[in-house]
Amino acid sequence: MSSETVHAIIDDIGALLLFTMILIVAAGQIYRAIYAVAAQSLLIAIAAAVLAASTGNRDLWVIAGLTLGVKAIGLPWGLHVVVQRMNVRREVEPVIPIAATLALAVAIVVMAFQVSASLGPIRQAITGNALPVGIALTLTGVLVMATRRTALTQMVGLFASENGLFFTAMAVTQGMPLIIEIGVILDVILAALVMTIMVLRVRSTVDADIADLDRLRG
Amino acid sequence: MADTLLWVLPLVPIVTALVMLTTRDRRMLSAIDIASSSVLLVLALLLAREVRASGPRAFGVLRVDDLGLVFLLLLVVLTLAVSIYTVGWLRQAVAVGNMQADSVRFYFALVHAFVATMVVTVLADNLGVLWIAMEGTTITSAVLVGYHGHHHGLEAAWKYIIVTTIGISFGLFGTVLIYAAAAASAGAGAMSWSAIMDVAPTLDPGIVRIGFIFVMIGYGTKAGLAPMHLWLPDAHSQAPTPVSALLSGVLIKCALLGIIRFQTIAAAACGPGFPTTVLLVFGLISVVVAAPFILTQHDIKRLLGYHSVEHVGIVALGLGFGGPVGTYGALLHVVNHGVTKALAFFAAGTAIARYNSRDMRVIRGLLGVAPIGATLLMLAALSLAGVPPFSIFVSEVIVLRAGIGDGHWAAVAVFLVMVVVIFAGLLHHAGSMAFGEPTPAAGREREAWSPIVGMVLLAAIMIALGLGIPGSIDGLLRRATEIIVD
Amino acid sequence: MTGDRPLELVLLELTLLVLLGPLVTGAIQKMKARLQCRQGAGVLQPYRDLAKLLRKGTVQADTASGFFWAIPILVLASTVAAGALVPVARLGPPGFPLGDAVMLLGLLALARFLTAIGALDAGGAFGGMGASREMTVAPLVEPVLMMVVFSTAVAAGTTELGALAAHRGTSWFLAWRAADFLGFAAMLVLLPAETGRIPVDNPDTHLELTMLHEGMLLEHSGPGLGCMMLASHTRQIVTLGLVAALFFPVTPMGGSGALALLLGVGSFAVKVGVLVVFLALVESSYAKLRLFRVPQYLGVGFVCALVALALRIL
Amino acid sequence: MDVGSGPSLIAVLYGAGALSALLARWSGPLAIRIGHLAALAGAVVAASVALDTLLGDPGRSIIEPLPVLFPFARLSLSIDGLSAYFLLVISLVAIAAAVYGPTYLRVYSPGAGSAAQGVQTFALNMFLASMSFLCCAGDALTFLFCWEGMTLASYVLVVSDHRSGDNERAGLLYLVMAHGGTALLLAAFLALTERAGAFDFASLRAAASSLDPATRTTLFFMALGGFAVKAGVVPLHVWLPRAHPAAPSHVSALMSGVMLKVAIYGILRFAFDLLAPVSGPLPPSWGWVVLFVGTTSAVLGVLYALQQHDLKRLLAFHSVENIGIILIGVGLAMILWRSDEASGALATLALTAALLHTANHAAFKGLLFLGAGSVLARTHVRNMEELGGLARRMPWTAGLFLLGAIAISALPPLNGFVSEWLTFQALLGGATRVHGPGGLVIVMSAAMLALTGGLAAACFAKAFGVTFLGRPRTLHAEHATEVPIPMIAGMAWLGSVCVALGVAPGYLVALLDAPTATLLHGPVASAVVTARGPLVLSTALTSSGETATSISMTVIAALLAGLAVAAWALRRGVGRAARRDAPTWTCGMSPSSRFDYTATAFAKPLRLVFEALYRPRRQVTRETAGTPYVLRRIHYAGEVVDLAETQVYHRVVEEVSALSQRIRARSTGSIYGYIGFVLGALFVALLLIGITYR
Repeated sequence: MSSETVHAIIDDIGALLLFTMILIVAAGQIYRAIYAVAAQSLLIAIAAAVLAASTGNRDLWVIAGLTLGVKAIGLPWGLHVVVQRMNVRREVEPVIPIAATLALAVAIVVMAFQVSASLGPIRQAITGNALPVGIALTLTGVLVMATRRTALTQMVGLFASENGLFFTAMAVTQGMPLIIEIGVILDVILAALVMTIMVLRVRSTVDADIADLDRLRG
Repeated sequence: MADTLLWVLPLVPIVTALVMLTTRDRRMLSAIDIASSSVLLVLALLLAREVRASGPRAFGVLRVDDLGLVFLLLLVVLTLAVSIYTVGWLRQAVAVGNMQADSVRFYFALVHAFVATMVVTVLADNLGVLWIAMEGTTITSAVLVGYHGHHHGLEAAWKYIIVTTIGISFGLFGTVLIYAAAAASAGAGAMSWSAIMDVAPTLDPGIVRIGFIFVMIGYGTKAGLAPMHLWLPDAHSQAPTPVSALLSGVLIKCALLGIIRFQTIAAAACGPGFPTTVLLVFGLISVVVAAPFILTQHDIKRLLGYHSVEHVGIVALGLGFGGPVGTYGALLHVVNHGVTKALAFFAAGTAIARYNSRDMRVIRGLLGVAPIGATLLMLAALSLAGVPPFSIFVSEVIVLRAGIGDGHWAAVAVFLVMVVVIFAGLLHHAGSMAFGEPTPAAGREREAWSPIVGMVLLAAIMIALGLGIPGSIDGLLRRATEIIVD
Repeated sequence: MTGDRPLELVLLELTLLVLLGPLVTGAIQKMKARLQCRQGAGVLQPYRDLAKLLRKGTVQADTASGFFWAIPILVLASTVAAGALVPVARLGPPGFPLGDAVMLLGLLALARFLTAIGALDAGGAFGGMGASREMTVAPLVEPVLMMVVFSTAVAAGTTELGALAAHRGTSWFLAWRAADFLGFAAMLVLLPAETGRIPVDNPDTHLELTMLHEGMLLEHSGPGLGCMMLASHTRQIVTLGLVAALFFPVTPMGGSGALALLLGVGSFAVKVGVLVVFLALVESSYAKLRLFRVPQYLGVGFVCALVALALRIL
Repeated sequence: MDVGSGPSLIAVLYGAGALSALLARWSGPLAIRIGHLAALAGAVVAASVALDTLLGDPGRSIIEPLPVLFPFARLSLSIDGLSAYFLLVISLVAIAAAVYGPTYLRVYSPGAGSAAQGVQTFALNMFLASMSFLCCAGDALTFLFCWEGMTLASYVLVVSDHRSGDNERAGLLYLVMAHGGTALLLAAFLALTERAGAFDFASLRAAASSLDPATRTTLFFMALGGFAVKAGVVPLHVWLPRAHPAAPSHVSALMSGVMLKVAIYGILRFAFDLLAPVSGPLPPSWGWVVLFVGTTSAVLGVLYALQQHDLKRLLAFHSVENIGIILIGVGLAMILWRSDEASGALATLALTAALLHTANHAAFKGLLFLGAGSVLARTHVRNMEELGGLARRMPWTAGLFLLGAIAISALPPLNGFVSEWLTFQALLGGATRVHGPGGLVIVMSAAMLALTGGLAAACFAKAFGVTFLGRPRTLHAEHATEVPIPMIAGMAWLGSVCVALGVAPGYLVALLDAPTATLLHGPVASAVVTARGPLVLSTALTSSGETATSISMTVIAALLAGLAVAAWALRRGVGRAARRDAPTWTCGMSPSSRFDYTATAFAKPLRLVFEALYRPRRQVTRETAGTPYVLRRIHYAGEVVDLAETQVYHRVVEEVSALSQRIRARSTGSIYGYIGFVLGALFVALLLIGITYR
């Protein structure tokens, strides 16, 4: 596969990723958000596979497999189980209306492209629009975390932001050193684990949801 | 010899953490704790002598140079002081019921794990390892922050985890971008800081600029720079006293070390002007934002938390003013503030234990009830406020001199006004606590010896650094400054 | 005539002033009586009072401290010392450096301060009231006096009273310029205040509410009161001497020797006489001002003095 | 004793005093006495070093490098004429305080633990050491270290008996304002060191010479601001009447008498030495501002002092007044210096007047505070309204307090009059030399100076009269007894200094040659003031420069003594008439202490005269028995408002705390806010990058 076609594929996957991001932001139901994140992880696994094929870098195959296994299937399934058994409220309670969040997401995307434009033409050609997409995904993931009340949706936001980061790492550098990638994935899992423990302890000791934990102020 | 030291240093706390899990007896645990901290100190001093003799040494992903040494020495000194302080504090905490007897060993294990991750952060040469170690500190300290288990503790831990994890992910994004820029020319070794430094001038300024912004926001959140500082007062006030001393004293500094590492790269790639301006802006915001909260604060530990934000701002200002004088002042301020803030947290901890309330309006007449503790609290407050015979005044003078030197008159003016306002707030609170008639809530028992010893150790360092900077430390700081500014 | 005044001359002038003091008061009282169409006491009445007082016994307040006994001595000493600075017989600075107009005002202020202390010591309401009122008027008078002295000093280049008189003495009345007229007007406004006469203070009454200077002397008796009375007479003639030295140019020229001395004393007597007539006229034609109207009255003096000085400088 | 070893000997002595005081916790009063003894010895050595430098040739200055503490700065001491003179003034009062101290602490608070007194003695030694070395500082860093060391030591002394709430608040206000001043000073010094590349004064001087007028003036006004806070100049004087009375009396004497002078030293060092242009006059704005500020401080200081009834607060306000008088002299010297070729003598006269008043004020203010301390030690009461009749019970203290009162009211035989007379002569000379509206301003300040002298006399007539004379108003005053010998000795030492400087000022003027030489480089003090012999004070008024007016305090004193003997003879009366005591005449009623004139009543007329400035608030409640015509009791509460304080300070404090309260209220505790801020910061940063580096 020639590099132009790889670039074209990466750019298309980037566009699709942006679309899934809009889905996550617009998701009213938790399930929809989980599925969107699963789709996102799948797309990234495909991108990794494409890059592995084009550059022949064996690590990328391992990463593609890992992403597929852990992030496309493992974590969404875990979230799904948690939602079902822990009778978490289905709908997503947003802090600010979803329309406002969408407007902010658009602003983030515009800013991302404005910033990458500042890189100057030659640089932009090499990375294509992988960099702006990566920046947009990461920031929007955090935006989702900032505007959703329940802990679960915050985790979804965290995974979305990690995906954005992963995509940039792969697209811009054609593959990070393996141990770093492994380290990152491990960290995401660990963070998710600790967060679920905290959610359970808060619910058991204080029986309040994460949302109204704002006693410490000023 | 240095290579073996390099990989032994992180191992010591990890091994101690595992050993801690085996025993239950509190006295034994404290003994191990102090022993391991002193071993760590001795090893660090040996390493320092080694580096002074034969320059920076590398071993795999770890590398120690003068810059790392400054932070390493601060870390080991504070760890020793914390372990000495913990002996007395723990006995009192278990007695009061703040700490369940059986969870003590998990507490010690987590503290040493926390120290291990910080050691790795300080010694990391590989930027990826640096990030992973940073993530490690977040997780270990998050559990420690929520260790007391009551409502506020959990809330503080939750906020701490969420905000810092987001911050760290931005940090990673920045690291990735810098790696991407470096990968084009440096090839395989692109993740190691020293390799990137050699090739930095050839990096593409655009990518490095965006990368530095992401790193600045990421590690800035961890360091407590405003406006990303909101988690800091909650976390530092809810954590147990020894942990908040470590958090405020060392963890913030490790994050600052991360920023300094990337600052050197960005300075080489897109000219020193860019990173210093960014640091200057964040420094000024931090110094200004902390003031109103310090003036009208009622909780003593939150007051010290906000005060840490101000002092991180001062360090950032020092780096922002740049030049050999500014950077020297910033590094000196890191050491000074680490020592003084730990002393302040210890003194506040003993005061809270005595009145078992955190509200400064309840703590009155401490001088009458606990004279040594009160004098140490006043010493720490005066030193934090930047009064001459103490060390922080010296570093503030150097930072100011750098500021005036480069003609940043506006920044210097804001800095001076804020320092005076915060001086007033801090002295008002410290004075209202130390003087006046002791309230009935004050416990009248004698002051435990071990916290006093820990505090006196730190106070001695603070006053010694205030009266004069010994040659060896000055040499170390000078060489570290050359790395950053050269 | 000018030329320096040796020590003996200064002492002679000093004794002359002390002796003439009561005569001046007697003359003023006599003139006031005549203006009010009544006989009035003899001109030498003050001397008789002094003689009587020096012979009488002393009744002292039981609460008074050791200071009370010494106050009359110090007050009399400082007032008479102020007299040494006034040129009577011969104009011109004293042979040996002694003091200047500022020193004179300082000595008078010292006398006033000690009298107030004495009044408070006796511990009654009247002493306190007199002292408080005297100490209210005094700070308002002093700056104006200082301004008047300065306005003439700026022209003469020195503040030494003898030299000022010598500088004034040479120029005839017509050589006065606007500044001198204004300075003299300010001085005339101040004179009643400084000597404790009608518009500001009433010397003849014993009604607590109206007397300022008298209020402070209530508790003194016998020789102490005699000294205080003598001091107030001397203070009056010293002030008149000060005005004469600063403003009256009429001085007969002549060499040294007894004749010249007599001429000098005669011209001094004439100058004092003019001021006595002025004081008597003012006392009998005005009513006493309420205490809180006095600052306004002195304000007029202050403005005149300031304008006089401004004219000199600008 | 060669001068080189002087400073180190001073350091050793004060250090020994401080350390011995720390042992007080175990060895009790002995350690306190040793501490004060060491302080006394230190002061004596400092005085000898100062005298030695002053009497040597004026130009010489001793440079003594200190051990290297900081890599970037060479610390050093340099004692030139100016620092020696101020060192002498400090040691003058320090000797009295050291003699007075231990007995005062024992008498005033017999119950207080020796540990607390140990801390006080330690702080006293540190205070004296830092002030002495401040005057001899050779470079900016030593200056700043001693400056803040002095503030810290005095803070510890002010809050030494921390049981009472307002001591602590006074201490806080003092520390905050002092720190504000130091911040300004720090900025001024650092701006200079930045240009000079080094900290010592010599290179600062060199760097300052190449400054352009605008920066030179801004630097001067920043330094002036810093020093004005410490000198207690009117708008910044708010801390002084609270902090000085809170300290133990012998420390208040040091703070009022000497610490304020150190700020004057700073102003002189900056105006004439560091920032002075190499040739040509100082920028005019400097002199006029200092003159204006001095005059306002003098007048407002004495006006507020008049209405105080707390003895030590009254004295503190008087310090504000006297600092104003000193600044009038300094301001005038700045205006006249090198203004034209003949004005050199006049500038020297003005500066001599200011420096002389520094020494005089240190002497009589120290005496008055020690006197107030003796009263406080015996009666434990500071409010005049509860004292009275102490003269009979404490004759020595009363006599020495009267001596101090006469001196501070600038009345002839004593030293207050000498420096005021010189200031008047300088003002008169200045008015003639400076034509146009400037001359009028100088004349107005002369009038204000005269008004201040009069009001000071009124204030101290009230203070002395109500406190010492008349009937004792409370039991405290009733049972007062004379203070022990060492306290009287401390007061007598300062009293004798006042009399000596009053009767023979010529000899002190000789000591002023060195300072005037180092600062003005023009005609030396003794050449101008004591041209006609040491016993004669003369001034050069006429343009020809020869001495115009000359007075001799010695002759006047002799004349007064002679006339007093004559008056004493007259006072004894002609015959040996009887002498009997009778109750004071109060219209026939049996007199009681309620008849005596109280301080409020004494100051009432002046309160009405200067109503606009005071804005007095009063509240009268009448207790009637049935019908409104039968009054059982009238309660009068009057209060005078300190304009500067209410208009400026209260408003600022309220504003700041309200603002921070609002900000704090708005900060939500919710996690969304936290994440939002992080995201917002990143978004804005990236946006700015995108825009700036397009």
